[in-house]
Amino acid sequence: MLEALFYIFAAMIIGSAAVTAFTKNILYAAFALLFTFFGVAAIYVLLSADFLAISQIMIYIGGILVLIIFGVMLTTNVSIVDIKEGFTGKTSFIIAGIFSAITCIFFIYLAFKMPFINHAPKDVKLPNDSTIKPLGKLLMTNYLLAFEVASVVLLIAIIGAAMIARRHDD
Amino acid sequence: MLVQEIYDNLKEKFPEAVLEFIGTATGDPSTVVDAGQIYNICKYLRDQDGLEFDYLALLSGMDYKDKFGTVYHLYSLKYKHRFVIKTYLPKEDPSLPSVERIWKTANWHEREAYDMFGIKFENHPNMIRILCPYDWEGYPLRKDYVGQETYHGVRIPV
Amino acid sequence: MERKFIEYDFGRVDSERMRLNVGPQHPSTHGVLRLEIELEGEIVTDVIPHIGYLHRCFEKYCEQMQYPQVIPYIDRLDYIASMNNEWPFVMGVEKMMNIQVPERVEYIRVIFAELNRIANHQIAVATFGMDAGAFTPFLYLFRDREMILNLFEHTSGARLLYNYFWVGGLAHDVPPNFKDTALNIIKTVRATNEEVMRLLMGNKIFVERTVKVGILPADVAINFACSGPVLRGSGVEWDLRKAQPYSIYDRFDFNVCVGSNEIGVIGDSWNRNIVRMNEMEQSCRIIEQAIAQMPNEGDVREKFPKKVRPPKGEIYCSAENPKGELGFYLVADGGNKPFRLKSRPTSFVNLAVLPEICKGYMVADLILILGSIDIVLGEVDR
Amino acid sequence: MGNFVFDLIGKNIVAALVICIIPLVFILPYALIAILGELKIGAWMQDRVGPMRTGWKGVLQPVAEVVKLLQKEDITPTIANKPLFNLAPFIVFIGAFAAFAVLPFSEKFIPSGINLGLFFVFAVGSFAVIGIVMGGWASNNKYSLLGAMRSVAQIISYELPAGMVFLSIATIAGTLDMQTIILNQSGPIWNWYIFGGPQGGAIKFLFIPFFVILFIVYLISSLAETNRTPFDIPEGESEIVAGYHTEYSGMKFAMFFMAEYANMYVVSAIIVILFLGGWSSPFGTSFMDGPIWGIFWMVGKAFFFVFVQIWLRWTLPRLRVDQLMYLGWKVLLPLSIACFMAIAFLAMIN
Repeated sequence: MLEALFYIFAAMIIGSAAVTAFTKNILYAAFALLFTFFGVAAIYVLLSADFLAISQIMIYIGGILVLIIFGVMLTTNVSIVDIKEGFTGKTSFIIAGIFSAITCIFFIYLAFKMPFINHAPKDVKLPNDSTIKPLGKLLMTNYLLAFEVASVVLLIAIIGAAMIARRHDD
Repeated sequence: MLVQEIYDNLKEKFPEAVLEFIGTATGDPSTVVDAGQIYNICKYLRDQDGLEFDYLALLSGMDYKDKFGTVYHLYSLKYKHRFVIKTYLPKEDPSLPSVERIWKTANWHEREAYDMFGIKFENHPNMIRILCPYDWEGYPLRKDYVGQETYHGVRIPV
Repeated sequence: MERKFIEYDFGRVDSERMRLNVGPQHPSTHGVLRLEIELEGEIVTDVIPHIGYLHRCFEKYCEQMQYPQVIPYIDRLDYIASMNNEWPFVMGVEKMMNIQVPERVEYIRVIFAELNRIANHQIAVATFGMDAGAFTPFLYLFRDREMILNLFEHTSGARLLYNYFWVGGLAHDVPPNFKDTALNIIKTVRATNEEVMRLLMGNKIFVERTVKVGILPADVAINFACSGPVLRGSGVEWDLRKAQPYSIYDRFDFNVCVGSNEIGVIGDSWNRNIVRMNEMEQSCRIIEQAIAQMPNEGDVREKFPKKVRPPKGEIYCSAENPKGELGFYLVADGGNKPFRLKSRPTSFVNLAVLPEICKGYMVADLILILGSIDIVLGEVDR
Repeated sequence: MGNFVFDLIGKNIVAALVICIIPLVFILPYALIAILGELKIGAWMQDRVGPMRTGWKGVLQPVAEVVKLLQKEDITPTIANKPLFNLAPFIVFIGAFAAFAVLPFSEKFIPSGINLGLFFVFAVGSFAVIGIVMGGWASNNKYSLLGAMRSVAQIISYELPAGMVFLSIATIAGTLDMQTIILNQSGPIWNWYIFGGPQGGAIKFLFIPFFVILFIVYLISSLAETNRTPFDIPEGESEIVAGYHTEYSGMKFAMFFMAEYANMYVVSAIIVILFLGGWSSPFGTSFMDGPIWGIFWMVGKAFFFVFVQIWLRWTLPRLRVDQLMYLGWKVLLPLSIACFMAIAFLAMIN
């Protein structure tokens, strides 16, 4: 049953990601991202990474996606811009194709070479307990510096955004 | 101040423009002035010490059958006196200066007079119809008005 | 028929601004008013009122009607305060024809006009509260208005368009229990007003919403010839009942309510409404005095002229309506129909000030400012 | 602890489906009762009788309204963006319904006893945001767009003080699991967090003011998050007609409506769980306690807060957008942060 769920969610992720990539309407792309993010969260749930799953929903759907949609909606008439504009000739098409093919091959190669795929134990027992405690401990001990630096970066971003958004006329 | 005193004051200041004093047995006396001078006269009435007509109660367009006209009913909130000015306008192409810059309230009243009588007010910032649709034909309150038969294909019941 | 292209320039259109049509079908334009507003975010940068959706050729009709037949049309101007509407017209005709109406009629007219003033202010405050989202005071005030309408119904037979003030008198005498009913109404009105003062006018959220919103300075108000609570809210002590006492208003002791700096700023939306609330109390006082002084006996119809045919002449007769100065400029040519009857519509004049005072406020404030001006589209469009 | 469905029919797919359906079965009658409450409480407060024609004293009025909505023509404006327009009500409802997954009804029933209950409720709130923007934008109506923008700004702003309240409770309870939070408060009434929580001694009295402040902060933010008066700015009918659901009719409007009522229950239930002991009896463990009484207490307490929301709706005027933002960012957020720090400090020295 879990496998069936996995394939459903995987199909949802790929399908909505394809819509995001190929649709001509920017707002459709943004809303398709909703399903991509949601599917990823579902995969996390299947992996018993509950904290990660909920964080995914909160940060990506509640934060980033809302931001994207707002950006798209509030920018004048972006939703009716034809994305195909600026797509010039066959040369760029061929170059883009070559690059994407190379990247694709590289990632597939990487995936099969990665140790966590090849050397992962076959019958891994998923933890039944919450992941929140070990995560919290690790963030507060081993990865404290990274955690704190991330918060500083976010603070800088907030201050910068506030500065930009401020009215300059006073 | 009595109406007669205001009239005398005005007549002294604008000997040519002030034409006639109509006193009636019943109702309000009024003063007929030259339409072309209406802006100056109104400005004088508003700004002159002792008169200070700061309140334009009503501006009406009129159709006297043989001529058009406008009537201005003025108050002074300070002295609590009232005054009525009239102008007469020709049948063809009636127009006179707007008093919108003196009393802002005249804006809509003048638009209404234009809408109903076709009296044009010069220097008015927005001389368009106000009550009738913007593409209505004719001026409904004229005594010789004949209504449109259809409006945008819809028959108008009489 | 080919549709004509209508050209009118409403100024520069900035692409970053949004144009929004408020009305003609909108819950809080109080009728079929269309406001074309220009928004920058939620800030109103421009307002263009489009009126005339309810235009029904009142003045043209009047030229076709005999004088007594005009009164029902006048009822339909400000249909919330029909009693008050009829008054300046019949007063004008009476002045032209030199009719002195009996004392008793004058007192009844004063009482009904003041009752209708209360009813009108109740609607004004109630709908204003509803614009701000407070629904309950609306029903409290309407419940009381019901009593006033019942009295009107008993007297004139109609609940909204009374056709009660006739040239030279009144259509009917008052019902026998009239005095008690009126005093009872005053009692209820006072009790409810006290409650509304606490529930609505003194509510912290409501005060925050309305104070310093839509400030109308006194000089602008005079320049726009605003009248009634709109003018008095700006601190100008101008009430036709005191300034040019008509009928028998010089016999009563009452105050002219003006806006103050106490809670709001002079001329803001809150002050316009507190003036209305206070005026209700003053009306109650007038009614009490009028009922005490009113003669009990007397025919209200004895002065009816056989033919209403004012002599040639013209008159501008105005009265202090709940919404402001309603006047009729009546030109008579000696016939039995008016040669010209031009009304000074209170709401029409007061509405013209709206674009002046709502720039720079938010959409929500615009609705409140419109509500505080208290217009009736029947009168704006005529 | 546990789930009675699993106890009854074992841990299989049928049980999982049954568990999913139970909240849905709860929402429908609850919505009817809440609508009736809205009508009748409004009528009672306004000195009128309210609906009286359908059923005894009009109790069937909500049923009639639902039937009306079902029969109504489903209008999609021609210039609307059809796929998104049709999708939006479902997403909004999913957001409201998903929160029920972690709301306990009794000590024997919680749809999903995950350890991150509070965090989950916080996260799925964002679904509603997306749905509202989607509906508002897809309607192709300026009023809808204005309403959607207001709504999103409002919900996101008020999630912050609400989040601080969640954090404070999580700090003191040491968990994000709803059932554990409730279990912490079981026992006599003074074990509830609004009365200082289960800890004894003098320090309890130091906790009380902060918890009361947090309680009020969450009560206010919950009103804002569910778009209820005095924060019904997104659908303020006197300003922007009906906000983001101006163009919706029929069943799709009913979905928005139901989502709003479901949200009302969710926030009320969270207030009850965080501060008022959830399903635990106010008389301690000895009297009127147990799984069945638990349902009564949980739903009863939550209904009280639904009543409070209705009560406020018929009493207060509406705030303006900037005042709302001021209240959220400059009053509630600092207040909740201060309370959070104080509680963390007190918890540390305790």
